[in-house]
Amino acid sequence: MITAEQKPIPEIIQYIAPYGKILLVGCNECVTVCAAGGRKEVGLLASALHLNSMKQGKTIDIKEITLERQCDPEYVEELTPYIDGVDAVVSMACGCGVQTIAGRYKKTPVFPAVNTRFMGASLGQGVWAERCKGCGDCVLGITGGICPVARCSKHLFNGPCGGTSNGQCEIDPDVDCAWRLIWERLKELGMEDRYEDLMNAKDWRPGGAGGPGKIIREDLA
Amino acid sequence: MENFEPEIVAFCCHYCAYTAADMAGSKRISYPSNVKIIRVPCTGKVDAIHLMKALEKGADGVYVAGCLAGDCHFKNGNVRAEARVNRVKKILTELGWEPERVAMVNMSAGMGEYFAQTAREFTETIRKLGPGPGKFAGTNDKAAS
Amino acid sequence: MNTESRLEKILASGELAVTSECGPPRGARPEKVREKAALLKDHVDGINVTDNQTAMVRMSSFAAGVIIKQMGLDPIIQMVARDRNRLAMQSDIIGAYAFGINTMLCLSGDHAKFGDHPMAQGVFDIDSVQMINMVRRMRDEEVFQGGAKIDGAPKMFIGAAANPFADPFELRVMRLAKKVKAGVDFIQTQCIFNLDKFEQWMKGVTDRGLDEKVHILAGITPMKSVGMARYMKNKVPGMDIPDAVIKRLEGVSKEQQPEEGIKMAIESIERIKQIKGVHGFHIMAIEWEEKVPQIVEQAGLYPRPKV
Amino acid sequence: MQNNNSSENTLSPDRRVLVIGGGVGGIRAALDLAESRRDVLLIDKAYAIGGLMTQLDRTFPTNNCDLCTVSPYLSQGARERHLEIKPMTTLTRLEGEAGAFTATLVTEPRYIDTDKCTACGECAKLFPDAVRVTPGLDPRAPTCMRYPQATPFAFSIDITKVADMAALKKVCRADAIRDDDTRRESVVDVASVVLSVGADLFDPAVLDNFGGGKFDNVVTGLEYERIMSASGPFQGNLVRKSDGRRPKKVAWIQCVGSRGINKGDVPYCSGVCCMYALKEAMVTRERFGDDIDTTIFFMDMRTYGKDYELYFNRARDEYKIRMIRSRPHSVVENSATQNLSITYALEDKPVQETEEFDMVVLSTGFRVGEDAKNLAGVLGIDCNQYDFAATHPFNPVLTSKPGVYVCGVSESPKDIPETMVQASAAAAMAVTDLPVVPVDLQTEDLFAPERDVRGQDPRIGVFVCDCGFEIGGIVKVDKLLADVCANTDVAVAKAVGYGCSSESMAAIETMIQENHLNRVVIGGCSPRTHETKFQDLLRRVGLNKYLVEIVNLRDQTTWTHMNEPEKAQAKAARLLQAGIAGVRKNRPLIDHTLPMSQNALVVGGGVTGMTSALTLADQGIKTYIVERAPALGGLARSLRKTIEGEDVGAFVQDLVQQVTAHGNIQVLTRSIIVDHSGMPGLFTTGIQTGVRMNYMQIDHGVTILATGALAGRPAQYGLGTHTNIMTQLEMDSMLEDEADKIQAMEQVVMIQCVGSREKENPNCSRICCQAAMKNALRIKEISPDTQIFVLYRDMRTYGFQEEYYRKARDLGVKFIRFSLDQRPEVVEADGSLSVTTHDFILGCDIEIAADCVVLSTGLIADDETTEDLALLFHLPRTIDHYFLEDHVKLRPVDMAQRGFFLAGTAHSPRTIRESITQARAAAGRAQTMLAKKEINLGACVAKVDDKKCASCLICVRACPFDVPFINAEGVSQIDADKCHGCGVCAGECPAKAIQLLAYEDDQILAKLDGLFER
Amino acid sequence: MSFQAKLTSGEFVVLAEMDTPKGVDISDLVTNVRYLKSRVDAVVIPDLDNGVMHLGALAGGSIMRQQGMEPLIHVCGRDKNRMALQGDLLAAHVLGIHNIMVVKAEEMINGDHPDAKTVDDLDDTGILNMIRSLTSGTDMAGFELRGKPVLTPGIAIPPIADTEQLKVQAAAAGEKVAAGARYIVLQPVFDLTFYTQIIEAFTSLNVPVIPSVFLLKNVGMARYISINDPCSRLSEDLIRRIRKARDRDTECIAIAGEMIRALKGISRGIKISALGWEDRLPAILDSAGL
Repeated sequence: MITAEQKPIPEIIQYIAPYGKILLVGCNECVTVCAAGGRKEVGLLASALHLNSMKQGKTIDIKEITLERQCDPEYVEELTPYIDGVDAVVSMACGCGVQTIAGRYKKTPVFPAVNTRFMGASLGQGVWAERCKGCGDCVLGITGGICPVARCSKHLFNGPCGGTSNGQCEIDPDVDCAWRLIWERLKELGMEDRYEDLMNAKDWRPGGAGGPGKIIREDLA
Repeated sequence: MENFEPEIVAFCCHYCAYTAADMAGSKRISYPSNVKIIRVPCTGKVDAIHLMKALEKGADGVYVAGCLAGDCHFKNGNVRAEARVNRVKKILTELGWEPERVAMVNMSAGMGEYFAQTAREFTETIRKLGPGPGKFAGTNDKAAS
Repeated sequence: MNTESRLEKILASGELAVTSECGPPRGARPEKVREKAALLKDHVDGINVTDNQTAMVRMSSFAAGVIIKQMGLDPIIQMVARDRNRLAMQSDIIGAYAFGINTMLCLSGDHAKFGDHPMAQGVFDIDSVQMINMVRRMRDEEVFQGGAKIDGAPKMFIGAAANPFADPFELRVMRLAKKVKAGVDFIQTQCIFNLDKFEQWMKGVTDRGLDEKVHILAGITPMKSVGMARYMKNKVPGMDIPDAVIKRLEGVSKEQQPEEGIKMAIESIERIKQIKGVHGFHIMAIEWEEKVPQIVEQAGLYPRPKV
Repeated sequence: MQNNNSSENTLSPDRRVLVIGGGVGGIRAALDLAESRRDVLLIDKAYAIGGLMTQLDRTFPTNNCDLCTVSPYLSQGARERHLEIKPMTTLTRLEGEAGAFTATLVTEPRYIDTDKCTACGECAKLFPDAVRVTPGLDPRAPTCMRYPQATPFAFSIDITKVADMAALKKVCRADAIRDDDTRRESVVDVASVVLSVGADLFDPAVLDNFGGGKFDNVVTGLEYERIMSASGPFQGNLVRKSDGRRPKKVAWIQCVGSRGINKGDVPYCSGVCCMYALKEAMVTRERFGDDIDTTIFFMDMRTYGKDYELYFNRARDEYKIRMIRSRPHSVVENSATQNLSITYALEDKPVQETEEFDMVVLSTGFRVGEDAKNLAGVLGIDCNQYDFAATHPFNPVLTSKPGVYVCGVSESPKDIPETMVQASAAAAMAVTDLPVVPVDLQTEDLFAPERDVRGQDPRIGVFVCDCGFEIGGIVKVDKLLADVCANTDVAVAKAVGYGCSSESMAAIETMIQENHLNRVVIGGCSPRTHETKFQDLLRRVGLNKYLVEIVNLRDQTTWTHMNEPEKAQAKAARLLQAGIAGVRKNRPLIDHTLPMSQNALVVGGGVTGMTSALTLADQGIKTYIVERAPALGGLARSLRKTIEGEDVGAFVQDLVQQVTAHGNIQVLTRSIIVDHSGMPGLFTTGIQTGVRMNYMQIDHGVTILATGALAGRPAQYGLGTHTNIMTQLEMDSMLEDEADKIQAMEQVVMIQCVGSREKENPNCSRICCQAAMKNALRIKEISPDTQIFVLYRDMRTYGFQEEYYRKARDLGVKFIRFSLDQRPEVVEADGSLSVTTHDFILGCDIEIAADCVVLSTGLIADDETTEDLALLFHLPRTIDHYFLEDHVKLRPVDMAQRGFFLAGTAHSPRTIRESITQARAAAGRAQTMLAKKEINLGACVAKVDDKKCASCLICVRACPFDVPFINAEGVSQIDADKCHGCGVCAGECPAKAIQLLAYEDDQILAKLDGLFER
Repeated sequence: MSFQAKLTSGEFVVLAEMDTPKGVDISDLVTNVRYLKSRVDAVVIPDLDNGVMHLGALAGGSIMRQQGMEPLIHVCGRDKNRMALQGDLLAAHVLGIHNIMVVKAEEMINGDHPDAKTVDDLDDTGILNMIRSLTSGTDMAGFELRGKPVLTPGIAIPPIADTEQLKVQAAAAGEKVAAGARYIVLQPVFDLTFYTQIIEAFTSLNVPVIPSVFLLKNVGMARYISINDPCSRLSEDLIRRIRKARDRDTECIAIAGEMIRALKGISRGIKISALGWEDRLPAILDSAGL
């Protein structure tokens, strides 16, 4: 899942300062699940923006709507009836959603209200952790199901650096050393010998180094 | 603003704080009439939006009153409520409003006197802070609701 | 003999090698490099030039290396995976080699979080093992990492670091083996304070016969004070400082602590000399370069052999 | 005395229980029976039920207004299908035997048809000829109603006061007056009888020294209550009868007519007067001014009930009520000022004092009246020497006649909580004469089919109670109503007087129907107490019960802002507006139900637990007793004799045998409760049982807590350091087993209140005074020459126990009072003991040599156990670690957590006899719950909107009860049966896909809108 | 590695006890055991433990096998004569149950069928001898078996209060070891001071010694054990510790965990009894660092 965090409200306020009528758009997918931009957050942000405008003694007109998914043009189409009546759109979806709206409604400025963070998994209520960098060439098959790209602070492919202490990463004692985890897992799986295989320098193209990625499924497209 | 009388909303859980408020009544313990109670089954029901909306609609201060720590009728609703109150405090700070305008208090059903005391203290806090967001809305025109 | 490296020659001769370190200045001050290098001049076989050590911006190791080389000394330039992608690395390597620099050390590098640019993006295009492999192939196969032929291959004597003390301990020998497999020629270890553990590690190394394939230089750091010892114990990742070290420093007055620290460093060297597989010492006197000659002398490693 | 074994009677299924007396005790018994789906006939000689309690102003220890707490019970009584009420009716003959009595009843003419009377009050307005119904004070018309919420809700006519019947008939528009009404006799079949006629209050006019009935400003306690009462003759204004001025100095004289030996006195203690005098004094200062000087003249302060000592301390320390330990000699009136001089002697002063007061209140106690004596004759039951019903030594609700049970003051003097307990116990016993399985198992009361209001525009009715002066006296109800009319959808806005009275309820029903209202707002007291009542009202008129909002105008507005009427007015208006805004959004909801487990769990296998279990098991309820000891019996096993001389050991053994042999009882000794889950009616409790702690779980619908208390053993007065310093419990054994040792004793010193009424344990242990008297008398019996000294703080031999106190004094037992700042000291020198104490009368310290020092150590709560169970079951406790009942007065054995009941010394210290009563009561209350057969879970449950759900799992993780799950459709599902209704999921759902029914977001936001509408 | 293999190799073994249901609803049993997979070496299934009628151990052990767990079942002489016992043991082998613990059963009078007849055809040593006979290929009557069962018996030692009893029990255990017992399970431990002596005494018999750890559930239970089981030596401090804890449930688990950690150094394994709260076994294992 894509995770996101709400932007500092002052930043959002700054974006919309010139406008009086705002369309505030949530997304019922990833950002709902990570509690950053679902219906509830839309309501809270709307309320916060109202409170802010009150401070200025102004009125702001906010229309709240939450789409099933902001990254699909068909869902984004649902905004059409409202778009002409607003001065600006504030999107609470990930960057994909913001761009889908911006691409569809050219005349209306679109502002992001969340910072898209990473692809993560949920560790429990209210806790998400980065698990995938979308590098386009998955090595999990040989690293015991633990990703050195996403979970090692230095993306090391050939074992832990010298900074590991007590099994934790040098950057933060709360961060597990990915290579410690990989090693433990390999041992559990009886695949210790895998460790000494040299992993060659990575081809970063599929993950974005080769320019903006695109997938075309010819059987579907 | 002279003679400012704050408007205060208290979300009280049915099992503890609302009963404590009734208890204050049956003991005839007075507290400021500024405080108006909205009853909820558990403070865990109180959404951050409710607090924000109360301020938006005209409250100068809002507080959530739940059971004592560890005594929640529903195990931990009061803990969740407190976390939400803190979230709203953070939002208010970001907006430049005083975070003291929202608060979480805890009490048992028998603490009528404490209910009244809390109501008095909170009212005083808000009185010192002055009018809340809702009071500014009217300066130009009516806020969207 | 693969390279022209003085270090390689010393090691090949079977003598214990001695290297030390010179942190380049944080500014365009070539005289600082020269001052530091001059201190080490006669007492070491190679001078490590660190690469933005602790993720703080310093004069590039390549440039400082050139200055040292111009002094007629032997720089060992360090290169970290943090700041350069494979293109930049390779161009710097051939550049350095063009200036006569023939010994280098491949490192992952401290995370940017610790330095003065914590907001910087860590490159980490390839890791240290991959870097070793790249440099070895540049030298031996005369190809760039991408596969293209090099016209004038850099003949680098390739070093790397090893930390015998970091977790998981059992991986530490294996990781060395991996570097060996990638083609490393010599290893400088992390500062050694826990000698028991170092011996344990070396036993693992010799058991696998790795000492036959790689030269291990033991890392030695003199403690300047008990404060430094405590700081290293608590703040520096991957460091293993036994309580006994701190206790011993606490046992003497503040004034005597530097001397005691040097004494301890010398004792360590004496003990490590006995360990099978150790082929030299890498003395890291952090911002205390002036004491290196004293240590080298008192440890009986002076004078340095001529090769 | 009868022995109660139920089953042998010839039970007839259509018989019912006859309850005689409609006071709180009778009402409680009748309601318990009706709730257990047994048919009941409640008769009362008065024209409305309610008894004494309805005349009280406020009751201790909560100092609440009584009428409003009791009235819901009364009108609930009026609507129970199983309950018939016959006022103005007496029993004239009882024939047959238990299970098959034939009762002859006589009903006096009321001259008003209760079916027709609308209680409009026209007749009373036009014929206000004063008569005095309540002694001395209450001006009443020939047609009258006793109090505003009377049941049945109709007037009655005193025919002797009527001069012109035709004129009277004319004013009645309902044509309800029947001048031809006559005395009617009826015969009914009843299976059992509960006697609850109470007792009269002593009339002090027969005494010549206190001026009762002679001086205007000398009143009885009850008269004083009437003066203070809002429905009393002075509309709640405290004034002197002589001049209508507010008194500045009021004195109470205790024990008037009780604990006496003079003409007109009775020897027993009336048990309630100390508390009511304290209450009246406190209310006086609270309501009518701190500057009113209040003084109580007493002999012993008998605050022996649960937490009553704390109440007494509050009266003395916080309310600064002056306490004078003296029985005044006389009261003399100053003819000019009508002020009163009281002459009294102080303990430590040789001369008499005289002091003048504005008003004197005589604390008069109970006296059995002639009617009650006659009734005992009709019933054929034995009475004791004071004409109270004689009862079984171990079961105070059993009379000498099988099938006839007694409760309340008819049995002995007692206060409301004790009466309530006994009433429930009597009801539980009365059931044993009926068939075990009730014939009528129809599950729910029938209500009109619900009107479908969906899609209709709101038509709101706003009804505001004035609650006497409680609301109407502070805010202007008219103004409130005028304000709400600004809402266009408010179709009706009316003041309804006492909203919870039958009259008002009927009026509201009519208005709802006539105006086609589809939503209702009630402005009155707290929804906590009255929501159900008004929800039922809606159901009666065919509206879904969730279409009503109760606005708390009293408890949270007029009571708290009584000194700021304008602010109260403004707040009331806002709250009403919020209620109106909220009710617009209310939707019809359906309650969820589950079948109820018919098993009971009794925790504790002492006398209390066993008695509860037997009572339940006899009614076919499978009952588990969980006892941690290896054997049943509890603390009673260490007790030998009761004060009445009964053999406790034999009694306990018999009880254990009955329990062990009972087919419906499963005894689990050596068992510890370790976990608990479920809901009222469907609990599952985990138990470790047996020496090896085997784990098992049992399912049960109700739980009775009978875990008892511990015998106190504080390390005071050298207890534990010397064999001759012992507790009363040890003395009790010694008296049985080592009588020779007693004979060798020359002097015995008993010290009272050891470890009780002290800072660490502030309450009175209640049992120790009688225990001391019991043992003192037994010592005297064995060894008449042994000198006994009892060092006491107050002798609390309440009720008939006073007799033993008197006997002890007669036998020469010496009583020496001590106070906490001058406590006795036990000194040991060369192995012999002596006790030093201050003698207030002599004014010096005295030393008493003692062969034996007996300490009255009382009971202390089993803190560890009650704490463990309180955590497990989520139950409240008192500060001194006893369990806390739901309502000290009205629900003394029910716990706040539904399905839990409390009995015995886990509640508070009490004697075996009292514990047994409570055990029966708890079992009876448990039966009323089990009678329902299904659990109503209410409608307040979380509901998921599938379309909005993002399946994020937040609800799954947040729910404190693990109810939500992602179903096969891939969305969150919350089963209504399992949902506890806290709303945590709704508060967290990031997609706003979950709503908590009855508290939906739009309802809450609407209320906020209402609060801030301008 | 199997439980027996671990035991012989000297690795620390972890046993968890699981009660079979009183009834035939095995859903809890199956659910709870799933959380223990790869965390314990064997699951102990008592047989009509505490004199309380339950689903039999043979079936319980067989269910464990189905769930991929190694079973260890109790055998006692209270309820069955030598015929039934031998038949059951052959059945055990066939069902894949090879670990047997010979226990002295709780007296019937303390159970839920106090009226039942006590059999006691064989005592503990008798059963051990019988097992030896069966595993060597003959039944007690001397008939040769068609196929020898593989059964490894251990014994459970009754609670010991003092050094006197310790001597007696150790001697008795010595005989049983001689009769073929291959490991020893000890009473629950709540206090290590005397318990260490107990462990030492039995360790001298040269078979692995496995102490038991009970999960206390609340103050009431701790108090009960402290009063009624003097062998427990459950201290007032421990009770106070539970009472003072903010979260008593967690504290009780922590106590069990600490006890296990402490025993790791001095014993060859551990048997954990959650006494009906088997769903908390994983938490105990977590707390113990296992």
